[in-house]
Amino acid sequence: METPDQIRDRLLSRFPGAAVSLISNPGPAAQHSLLLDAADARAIATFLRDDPGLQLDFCSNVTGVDWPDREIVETTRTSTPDPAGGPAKVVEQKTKRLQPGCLEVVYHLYSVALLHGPVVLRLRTGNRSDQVSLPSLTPVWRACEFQEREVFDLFGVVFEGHPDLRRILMWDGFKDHPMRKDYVEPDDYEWEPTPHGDVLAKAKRHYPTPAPAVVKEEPKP
Amino acid sequence: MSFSDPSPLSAAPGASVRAVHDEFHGDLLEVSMGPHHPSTHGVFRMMVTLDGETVVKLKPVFGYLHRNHEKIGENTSYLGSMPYTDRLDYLCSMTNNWAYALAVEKLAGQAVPERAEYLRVILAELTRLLNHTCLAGFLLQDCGASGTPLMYAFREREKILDLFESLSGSRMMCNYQRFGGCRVDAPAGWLDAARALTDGYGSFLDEYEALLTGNEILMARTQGIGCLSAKLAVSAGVTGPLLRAAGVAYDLRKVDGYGFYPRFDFRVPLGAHGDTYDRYMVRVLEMRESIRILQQALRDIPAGPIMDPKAKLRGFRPKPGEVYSRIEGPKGEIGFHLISEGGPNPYRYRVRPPSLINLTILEDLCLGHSIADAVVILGSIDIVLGEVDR
Amino acid sequence: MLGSGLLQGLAVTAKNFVGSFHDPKRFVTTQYPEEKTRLPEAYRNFPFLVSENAEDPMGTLRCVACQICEKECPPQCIYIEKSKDKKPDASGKQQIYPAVFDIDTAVCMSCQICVEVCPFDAIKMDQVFELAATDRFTGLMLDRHALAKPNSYFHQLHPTEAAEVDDRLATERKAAEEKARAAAAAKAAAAAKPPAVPPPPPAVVPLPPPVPPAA
Amino acid sequence: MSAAATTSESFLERAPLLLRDAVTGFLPEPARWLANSLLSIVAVLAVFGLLFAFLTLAERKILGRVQNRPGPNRTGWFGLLQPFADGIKMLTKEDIVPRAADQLLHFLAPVTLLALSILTFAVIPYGRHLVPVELDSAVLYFFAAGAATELAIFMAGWASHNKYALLAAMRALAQLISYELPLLLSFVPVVLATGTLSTTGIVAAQGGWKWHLIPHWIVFTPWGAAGFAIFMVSALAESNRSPFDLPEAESELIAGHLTEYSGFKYALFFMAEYFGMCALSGMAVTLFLGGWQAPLPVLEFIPSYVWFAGKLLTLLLGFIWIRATLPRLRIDQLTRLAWKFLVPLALVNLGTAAFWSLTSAWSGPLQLLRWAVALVLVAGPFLLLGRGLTAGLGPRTYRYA
Repeated sequence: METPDQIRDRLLSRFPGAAVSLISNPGPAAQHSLLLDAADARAIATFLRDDPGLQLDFCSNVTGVDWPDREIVETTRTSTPDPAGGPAKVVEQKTKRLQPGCLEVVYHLYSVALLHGPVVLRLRTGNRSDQVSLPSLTPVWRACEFQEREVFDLFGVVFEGHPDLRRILMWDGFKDHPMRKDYVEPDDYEWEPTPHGDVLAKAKRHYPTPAPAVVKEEPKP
Repeated sequence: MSFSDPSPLSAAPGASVRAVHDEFHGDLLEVSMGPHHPSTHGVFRMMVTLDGETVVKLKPVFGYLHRNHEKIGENTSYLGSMPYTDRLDYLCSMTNNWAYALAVEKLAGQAVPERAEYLRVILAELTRLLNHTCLAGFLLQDCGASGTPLMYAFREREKILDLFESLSGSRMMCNYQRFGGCRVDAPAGWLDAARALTDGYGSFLDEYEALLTGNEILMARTQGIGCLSAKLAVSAGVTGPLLRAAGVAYDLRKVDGYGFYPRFDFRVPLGAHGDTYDRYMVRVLEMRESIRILQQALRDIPAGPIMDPKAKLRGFRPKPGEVYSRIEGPKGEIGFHLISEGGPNPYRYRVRPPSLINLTILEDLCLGHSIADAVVILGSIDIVLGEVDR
Repeated sequence: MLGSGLLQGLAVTAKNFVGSFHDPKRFVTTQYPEEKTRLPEAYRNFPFLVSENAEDPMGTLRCVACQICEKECPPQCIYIEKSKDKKPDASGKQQIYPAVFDIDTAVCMSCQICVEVCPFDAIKMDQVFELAATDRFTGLMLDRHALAKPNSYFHQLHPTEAAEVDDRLATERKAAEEKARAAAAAKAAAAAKPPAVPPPPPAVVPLPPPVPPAA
Repeated sequence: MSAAATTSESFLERAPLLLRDAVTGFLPEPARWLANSLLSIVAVLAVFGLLFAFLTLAERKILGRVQNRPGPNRTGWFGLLQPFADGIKMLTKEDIVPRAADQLLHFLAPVTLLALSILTFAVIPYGRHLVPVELDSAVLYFFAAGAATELAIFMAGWASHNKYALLAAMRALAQLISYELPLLLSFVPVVLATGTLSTTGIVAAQGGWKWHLIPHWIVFTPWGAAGFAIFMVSALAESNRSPFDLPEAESELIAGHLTEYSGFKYALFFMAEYFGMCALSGMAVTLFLGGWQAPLPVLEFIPSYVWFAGKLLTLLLGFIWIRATLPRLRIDQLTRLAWKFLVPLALVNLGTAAFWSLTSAWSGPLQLLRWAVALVLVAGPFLLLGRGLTAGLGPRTYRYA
């Protein structure tokens, strides 16, 4: 099978305007992935599926990853040589940078026809609040149908072009997206009074006084 | 003249609602089957629209058993997720364990000793026997047999569970595999017990097949029902016996060759029609191949350590990286997608649940068939709600 | 021919019907409350705390309240409070002990991870499965008094594992004692003081009957 | 019950009549008739009530043994008190009627069903002198009463106001009406051969032995055997037993028309199902298996009602055995089996029976020809129609990757 590098190069030559970049995976598995831009994602996916050299006809896994905003502290060291010939003076300068967060959808593709894989595709949303839509790849691979619904349900990525985008695991009236890193559990569950302090405190709030008849769902602040 | 007429409706998605709606065709009946229905295999629910008894629309609804397994996994250490994987597909905890252990081993670049690999193969194939036996029992129960095939299946399953219990301490929630090996070695006499079970399993299968395979009622109920085309199966990400029943030769034991599977001689049975009968028969034939693998593995298993000496139980922190790893579970491809940021917990912990993804094609299979067939088709897909809902 | 498969099936069920009267391979039922199957040695259910001495379980708990199991427990069913003071453990060393050690068996999922991570072999898996309580909030919460079981009980449940553990602990203790003795001797040599008396070995206790942990 | 017991018969044979006379003998003649009738009713209800109770137990025990487990064995010795425990449980359970249900019909359905199925017991000759009501057209009466039970099942399904129950009601109607036909057609040859519609007459016509060895039971003729098979398959369907238990198909329709029934009404349905099964088996014994006749002359010393009970129980065990083995058919396959297989077969069988009775005078080599023709007439259509029924079905071979 072609390496992700080669695939990227071929994609860039086939789709000249598209932004395809390679995201390397530092781990021992070395499953490097291709980051696609949302605009060309479906065309590229269709190409990957139909290309005779790749024939990635089987989309095994679709999942989301939440990357919240991160403050990255970068330390730059500047050493100024001491003119007197002593040890160089090292000045550490810390710069703080806010890396904007995003929601990422990862597709793991394999080829049943040619028995190779995986090719990992990634799509990223603009941010985590209002630009959360991505093109759905369900028209390309039926396998994405339930999994994209799940990503929509648990992460809040809106897939455009999905035939039936509804919540799948949580109930329809549910408001939040539980797999996001900043998700706060609503305090309306039946807590088992385990001996742990905070859980116990919560349990004591709920027991032995009976729970209110109508439990209001608390939206995420 | 045959028992099974071709379906009057096209099974294309979207063409699910009947076009004719006049005085000769009365109202459609919408039935909510489940979540407390005897044959939805747990708390599964199907919103079925019926024209008479013919299914014209079917929407699966699930999530009644949802506990956000993935979130729990992200808040627990790598090791702490292992017992939770038992509870995904609670019939096949050993293969779930293996899939997860394999993913973490790939993430951390760990090796596994030879004896542990053999034990894993043995346990995975025992799990496959267990799962397929149970499935055949459940399927016949869905067909309306009064529990007899199910009881025979459970009688045999019990023997495998006893093996699991004496090895891992628990019958179903085994929590046996560890990153870099297995938790404990097989106790004295365990391998002999496993051999005895393996040798006796073939005769059980013979009797089971005598009861069922030639049964005209079973054939009438399953042949030509719920045909799945190879193209749709691949596109919909259907894996496991369903995919092979549709005629696609895709078995991860052969394709990925994980574990020590390349060392064993076994065949992959393929169906030609992709109907419910093929799904049943492919599983039966797979069981016979599993017996062959087991015989080879139990013959060749070497002595030696079962745990990589470099493996760390406490303070296990894989280096940053990402992995997607999959194995051929009894229900299909069970995969784990892990992202490590170097911490004690995975940053992202994702399970690829074969049961859930195999359900994608449920509506396509059921359209145009009667409600009784829908139940049987669901049974032949083989879902476990612990895995579907996670 | 139509019906041959059905007749074959009927023959199989007839065979099983007859077989269930004489063939123990077919008729596998155990009449549970009267008969009990033998539990395999590996069987696990809920954890218990190992104490060296049945006479004084609280004084000879192996647990030193290191809280590793509390941290590693996946469903978080263990709750430990360290003691403020120290008590001599079985080998006479001054140790912190658990002032509170609770396990909520309603939450525990019998995964055995606490046993695996414990560096002191202080927590092991019990085999008592007939646990029932009328109140899940109190009856299933086991405190350290209910959890403490003597080492001899552990020997009864898991003889192989217990023998291994005892060997390991004995060598570890011996090494520790020798180290202490050497240190003490060195100290004595330095300060010309009499060496400290080595602590007595743990008393061998007779095997008590297993007690169900539920109060 | 007929009064003509001759003193030449054994004491046991006359015992039921003697018992009756001992109870009602002192009454004046008109009252005695009434008392005798009431006594018959009580006797039938008591016997079949107990039979129902122990049949449920036997069914569970046999199913258990077939499935390699002991079955109920906790209540009383070998679980013998289980049916009574179940009865008490059913009686003490809350009777839940859905708010949307048709209250009256919901209540009437089990009562009607039970009443109609009890009515069928009236004309079955249980022994030489034991037939509650002598009717000239007893067979017709039997099937009329039996057919009316369908109404009650539909009533239950409709009145429950439940989608599953409604589907079950429709299924029940389709199934029962389909199977009335082969059921009726299968006994017409019997009437043709015996020339009577009276059950006692039919049993009497099957008396005697050929060469003192082979009884003159109808089942021992080619058309009789075929008719018996058709009758039993239809009886399985008529009594909603597996593999034809579609109306209450547990895996599809939860409990079908019984979904919204609980407590004693549910028990009544069960009772009616078992009564129906007993009555149809009893009628099969009467029509095809020689009724209360002993199979061999030397066995005649055993009272006739014991023979009847033995044959009845054998058939009931067959019902249970089949239930333990077979999966369920689908509704379209079920009706297809009736209309395209059983009905043509029964019609051909009618012709075979006609041929048989026309050639009753044949002897010698002609007798062999008679058997050959009859066997061909029975087996030929069975094979042909059976092949059509299973067209496209069959074991498959599989390839390996």
